[in-house]
Amino acid sequence: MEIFDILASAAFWAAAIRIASPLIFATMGELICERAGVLNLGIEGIMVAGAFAGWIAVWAGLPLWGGVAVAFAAGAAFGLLHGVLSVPFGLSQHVVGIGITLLATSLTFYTYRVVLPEVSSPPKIVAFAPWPVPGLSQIPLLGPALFTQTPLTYLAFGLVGLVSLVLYRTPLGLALRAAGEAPAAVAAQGLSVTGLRLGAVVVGSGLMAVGGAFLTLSAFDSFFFDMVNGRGWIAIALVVFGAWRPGKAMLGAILFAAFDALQIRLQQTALGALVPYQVFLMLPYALSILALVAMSRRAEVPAALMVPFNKGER
Amino acid sequence: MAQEAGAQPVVLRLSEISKSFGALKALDGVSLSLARGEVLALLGENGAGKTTLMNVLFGQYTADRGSVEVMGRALPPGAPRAALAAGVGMVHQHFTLAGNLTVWENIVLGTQSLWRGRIGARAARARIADLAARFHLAVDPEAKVGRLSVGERQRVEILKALYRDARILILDEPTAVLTPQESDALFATLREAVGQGLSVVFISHKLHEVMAIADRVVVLRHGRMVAERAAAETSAPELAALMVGGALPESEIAPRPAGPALLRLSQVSTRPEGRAPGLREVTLSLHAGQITGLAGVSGNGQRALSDLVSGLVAPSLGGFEIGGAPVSRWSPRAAIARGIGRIPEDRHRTGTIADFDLTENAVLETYARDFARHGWLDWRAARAHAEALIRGYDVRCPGPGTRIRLLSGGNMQKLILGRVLETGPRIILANQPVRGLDIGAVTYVHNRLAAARDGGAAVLLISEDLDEVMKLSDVIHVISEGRLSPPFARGAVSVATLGEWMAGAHFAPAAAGKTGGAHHAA
Amino acid sequence: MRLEPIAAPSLARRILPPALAILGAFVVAAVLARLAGGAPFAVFSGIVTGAVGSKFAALETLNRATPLIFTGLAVAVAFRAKLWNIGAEAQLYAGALVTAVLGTGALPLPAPLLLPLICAVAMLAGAALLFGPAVLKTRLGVDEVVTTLLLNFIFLLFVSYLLEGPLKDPMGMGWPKSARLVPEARLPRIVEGLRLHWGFVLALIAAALVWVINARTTLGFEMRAVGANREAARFAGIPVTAVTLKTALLSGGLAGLAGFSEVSGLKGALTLDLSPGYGYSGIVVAMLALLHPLGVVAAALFVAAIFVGADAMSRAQGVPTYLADIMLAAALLFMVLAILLTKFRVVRD
Amino acid sequence: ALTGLGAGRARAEGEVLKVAGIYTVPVEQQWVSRIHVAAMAAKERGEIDYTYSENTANTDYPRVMREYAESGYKLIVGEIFGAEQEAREVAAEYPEVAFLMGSSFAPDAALANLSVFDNYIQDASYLSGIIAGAMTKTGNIGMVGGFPIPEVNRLMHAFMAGVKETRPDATFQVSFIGSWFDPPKAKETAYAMIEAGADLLYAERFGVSDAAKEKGVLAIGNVIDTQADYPETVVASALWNFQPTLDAAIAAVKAGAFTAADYGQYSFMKAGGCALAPHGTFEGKIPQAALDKVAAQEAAIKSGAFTVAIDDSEPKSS
Ligand SMILES: Nc1ncnc2c1ncn2[C@@H]1O[C@H](COP(=O)(O)OP(=O)(O)OP(=O)(O)O)[C@@H](O)[C@H]1O
Ligand SMILES: Nc1ncnc2c1ncn2[C@@H]1O[C@H](COP(=O)(O)OP(=O)(O)OP(=O)(O)O)[C@@H](O)[C@H]1O
Ligand SMILES: [Mg+2]
Ligand SMILES: [Mg+2]
Repeated sequence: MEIFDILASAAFWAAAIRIASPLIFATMGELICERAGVLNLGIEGIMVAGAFAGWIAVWAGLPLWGGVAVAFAAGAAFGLLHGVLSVPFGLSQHVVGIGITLLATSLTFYTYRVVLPEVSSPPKIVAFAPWPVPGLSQIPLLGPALFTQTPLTYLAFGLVGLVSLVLYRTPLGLALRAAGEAPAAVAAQGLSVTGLRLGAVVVGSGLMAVGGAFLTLSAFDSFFFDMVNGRGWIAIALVVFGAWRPGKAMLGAILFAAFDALQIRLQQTALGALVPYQVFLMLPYALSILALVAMSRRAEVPAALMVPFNKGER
Repeated sequence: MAQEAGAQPVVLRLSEISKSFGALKALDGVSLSLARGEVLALLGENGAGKTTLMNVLFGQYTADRGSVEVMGRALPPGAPRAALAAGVGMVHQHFTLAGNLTVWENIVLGTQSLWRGRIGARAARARIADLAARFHLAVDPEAKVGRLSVGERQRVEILKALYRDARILILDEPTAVLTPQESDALFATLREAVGQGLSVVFISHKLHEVMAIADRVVVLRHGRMVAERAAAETSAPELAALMVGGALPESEIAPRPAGPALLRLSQVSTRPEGRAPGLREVTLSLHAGQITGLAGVSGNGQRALSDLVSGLVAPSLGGFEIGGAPVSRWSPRAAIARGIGRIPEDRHRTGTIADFDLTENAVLETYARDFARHGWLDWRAARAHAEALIRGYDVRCPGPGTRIRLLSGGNMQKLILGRVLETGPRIILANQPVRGLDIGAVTYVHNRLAAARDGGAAVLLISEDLDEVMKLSDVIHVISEGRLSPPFARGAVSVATLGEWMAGAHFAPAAAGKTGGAHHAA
Repeated sequence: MRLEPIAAPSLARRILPPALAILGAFVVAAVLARLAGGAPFAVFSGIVTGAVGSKFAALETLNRATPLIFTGLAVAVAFRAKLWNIGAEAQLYAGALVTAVLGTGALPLPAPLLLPLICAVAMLAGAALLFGPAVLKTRLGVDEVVTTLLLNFIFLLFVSYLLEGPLKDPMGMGWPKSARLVPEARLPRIVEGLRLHWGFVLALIAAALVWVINARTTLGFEMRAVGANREAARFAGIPVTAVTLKTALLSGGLAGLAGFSEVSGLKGALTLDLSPGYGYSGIVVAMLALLHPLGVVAAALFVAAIFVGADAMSRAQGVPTYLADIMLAAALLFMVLAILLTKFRVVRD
Repeated sequence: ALTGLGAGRARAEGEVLKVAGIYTVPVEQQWVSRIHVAAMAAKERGEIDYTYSENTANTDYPRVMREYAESGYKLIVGEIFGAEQEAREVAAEYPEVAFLMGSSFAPDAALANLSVFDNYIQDASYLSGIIAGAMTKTGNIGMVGGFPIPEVNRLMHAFMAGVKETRPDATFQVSFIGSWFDPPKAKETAYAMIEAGADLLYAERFGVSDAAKEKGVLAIGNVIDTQADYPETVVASALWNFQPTLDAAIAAVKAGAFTAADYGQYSFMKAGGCALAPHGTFEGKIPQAALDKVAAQEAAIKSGAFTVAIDDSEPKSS
């Protein structure tokens, strides 16, 4: 298959959408945090924790959606820790984030090993199966690409709409956007910057964890160490790429995933035999940077991102 | 003590408020009350405690002692939400607006339950439009606040309070950033609102404004209330004396013959930046021994001219000469090297580095030239320099090792003034040099600028305070939409004429109607 | 709640919170070890013994601190100027790559010439890798958090390609790793038989130099000014762009040195797993040190001691060794909080 | 010295041997899991006392070796591909401790207490290829690997050689995902190969068999037996059995006879170190001709009449 054939195939786009799904959860989570003014570098670890928590819950007997809820709760718990340290205490968001990633990852691995000391391959669960949307899945090309996915993928895309709606159409969204831009303005209007930011980090972290759980409940059916494999960091890049807007960030995630799906397929073309496989693996990252450069000047960074707010101080 | 105004009911009562920051007693047993429909002016030097008192009232600070009562009911301490709910609106000295939101979004922010499903934008916008019309507060509700001029932001702040049906409005130095017209409009608005039953606490350093708008005046000094007067029974000189605890010398600017032109712009244009207009074919000469004043409504190109002279921006078209030699590579460093001393508009954002100490701030422009050899800094010399500035310019501070963030605006400004004047500049750019300063500091800065002019420097004074421009300048230009009027000699032009120019009335029709920088395409 | 600065913190104020933070991390480790069947009280002594209980243990701690000092300095320098360099990992590998290329016999020079040369080129390589993002930031406003972060992935794949291709050790039996360094390109060991090498001393010197640059030179002043208030710095005539680029060079160079030190001093060859995330840990070290270069040394030693000690303890206790990372994370989070509480008090209002 | 050795030997026989594993990846990783499983089995049998450290960075590897050596472990098992030089230095300092290490290098007579091994199961991979060649209809085979290291490459080459025996015109799609643990990515890669016509996948990584199962194509297992998990999918698997390697080392240590040796031979089919997994549900579904071929080649391998070539170079798509 050559590039054109690849791009024209529904299977390729189905793969892109699938690969994009966990990124979308994570990106929305990160976006909410950053819109409220908190850079959440705990994302990578929180995704690991979510992947594990969701899976182990299902393995222990909960239904799949119960696993999703447990993953969200686990992420929210780490988010709460992140939030308490970085919001009211105003500690460096870099340190707290990296500390949370380290903590969540190692705690997950530790727990895994304590719970499952003697396995040589982790137990499997019955993961979400693709659920063709009645009617829509019959549309040629679009049907198999978009509407023959697992429920979690539909949830991911629904989430983008929900996040946009909340951010741009509700008083809460207004307050969140203001909290990341001018916390003093929020406080002067009688709202609690601390509460807003804390809430954003908790909910955002929960969503990141669901992104992790996508890997164990939908993309695959068991948990492996290191399986998050940098997807959290990608989400951070996607938020910037999307200029802190949910829709654009989602497009970024799809674009990134499409490059990933493309490189997988290009490795099999005549080109694949000539070019080292590392070049293909680089492709999504390199193109992300290029895309970022191309659209650089237009992004509006939340002005108070990474700036702790302490009322009383000027 | 003057009596509370007439028979109107008391809407606000502060009793025995005390507040300390560490060892500093910012407020010491201050009590005051406010009647319905009354305008109370709060006066005091920088650091007297005015803002702190209002922050206590608004619940942003918690008082150590004392109570706040609104409409007879005690407010819980430390709860802006409760203050807002009780009908207190506050326009902060430093604006509290989110630049990424539109005007209407800023106004609506926090007025609804966060858990409501939708904002109800249509109703909100209608209400804002209604308020704006009723109180003559013209702003575009759809504009992003980040792009508004200071005057427009001020109006948004007031709208915010009105939108919440504030019964008590606190205005902390609202006119510090306004043009005379804007101030007048504000006063008209306030009178209108007061007529409808609003009560106002008005903080200002400008005594004539206080005399014009206030019913009653309270003077704070060092955190204590030192006087209370009915406006009708006092005078500006008396208030000034009360504020500083003594009489102030009036500054006198004697006329002087002009020297040679030190800086010359001919037909200079610059690119507009966002909403801020660029310069449009501006011709200007700054002469030695003269103060050239620039009058104009904010947002008409003052920023562009200031950026040009201070080296931040190079002309896109036109001729630019300093000391008779054309300017090529233009940068802040080049400007300093060419003998331009620059007092920036915003001392917090561009004038100083808040987390640096006074020594570091004192040498910010000259460290490389005067305090370093082969890249090594001589901190001893720098410190000595800072100490000299502190002494020579009456900067009140614990010492050169203090972080400048802890200084009041006036003292910060004096350090900047010293930093600029000590280099012996031939040309001085003074952009809003006394914005927000108290009378003592204002007089000090004005005297220093006048002395520099007498010493042969060419001073460009940019101010939105027309009184200041008229008082200090030898010649006056008006700037409007990036265009510059011809020079007017002091005394040869009336406020009314200047006002017409400010409104853009007399500019050549060829240029009129075009937006700033549109001709660059040619 | 609100934080209020304390003008003159008492001695107790300055010592108690950090001490409690360390104790807290120990308690976390003990509780978790207990849950996995370990003996909680042996945890305490086990960590101390593991970190500094013997000459070997102490030197291993110093050894592990070495790259952290370099990357910590790299991050501190950049963050000080508000250049958010998250790419120390890649810059480390750039330095390591250069060392592996030049140190494997390409240059027939004696050690006194070869070592400084490799060292310098390794710095340049690290610097070059951060220079790109810095240029993109200053010229086009491209967010450097993202570019440096993504470059970590890209550069590691590049190294992976080289190690499986042109740089693969012909004597390596197919394993992706570079040829061994010639003896002239090796930093000698400080104690024969143990792993600690002169890279550690180099790290201390680097810390001292950065400190001098920060405090005494115009460049240091400019870097701090640009970081503290870019707009004011620009207005004052400080060449902000040039300073940002210089900062990038210095920061990247320091991270490059970490790679040089690890390859030349410790491993003697380049592998794809040279760094277990030293670039990221550098951020932690730098922030623990409040971006102070001398603090970086202390913070790196702290981080290394906790890790080495807890790792050894978990082995002795027979509990999963992931406990070491948990304890490190707990110590880190507790410690940053403790440092805050030495300077601020929490006020309720 | 002789008496000293004798005394040590007597003690060693009386006690359980203290064995420690040091792995650079978690024990779920296929290669390591075989060592781990064998050690756990020996522990169950009461022969050894076993503990391990997983996910140890190569930077920390020498330190961990020392820590175990210092705390009385007599046999240390692990993999020093990424830390050869330093590991050998440590081994030299603890001559009384036996080190059995996965390594690409030959044993060194001067370092008597360090022996090497690797997963030389190309024999079984080759046989699994024979079956694969017979089972593929399209002749298009997909192979998803983690990294192209010798341990992976040699098995892929042997497999491909086996395929050619029954399907000379077969083509291969080869991909590396650059990670040991990213099953979702391995799965996506496998999907792509199926889209491109593969009807049989060589499952080097977790995730590949899952894709095969979902899409209804076949898979060949590698190193571990996953037939039970994918009964309709995994036709055959080349198993690595580490037991012979470990048993030999344990016996040698207990006998005080551990010396520098290459234990790689214990992974060969002759030594029982590798085998073709039972066909399970595919019993009877594999063409008899192929099974005959397998039997013949297996016999030839065991007799030494046939040797499967060891090719450690990176395989490419064809
Ligand atoms: N957040 C704070 N922390 C510490 N001290 C403060 C703080 N805010 C105000 N102060 C102190 O309280 C005193 C009163 O400050 P305040 O801002 O009320 O003065 P002000 O009268 O509003 O002055 P200005 O005319 O300059 O606005 C100052 O001298 C200052 O030292
Ligand atoms: N964090 C702080 N700690 C201590 N004092 C502070 C702090 N922030 C402000 N202050 C004090 O508050 C007082 C008022 O500060 P503010 O910034 O309002 O100055 P200002 O005189 O009003 O200047 P400007 O008119 O330029 O705003 C100053 O005297 C300053 O010392
Ligand atoms: Mg004030
Ligand atoms: Mg003020």
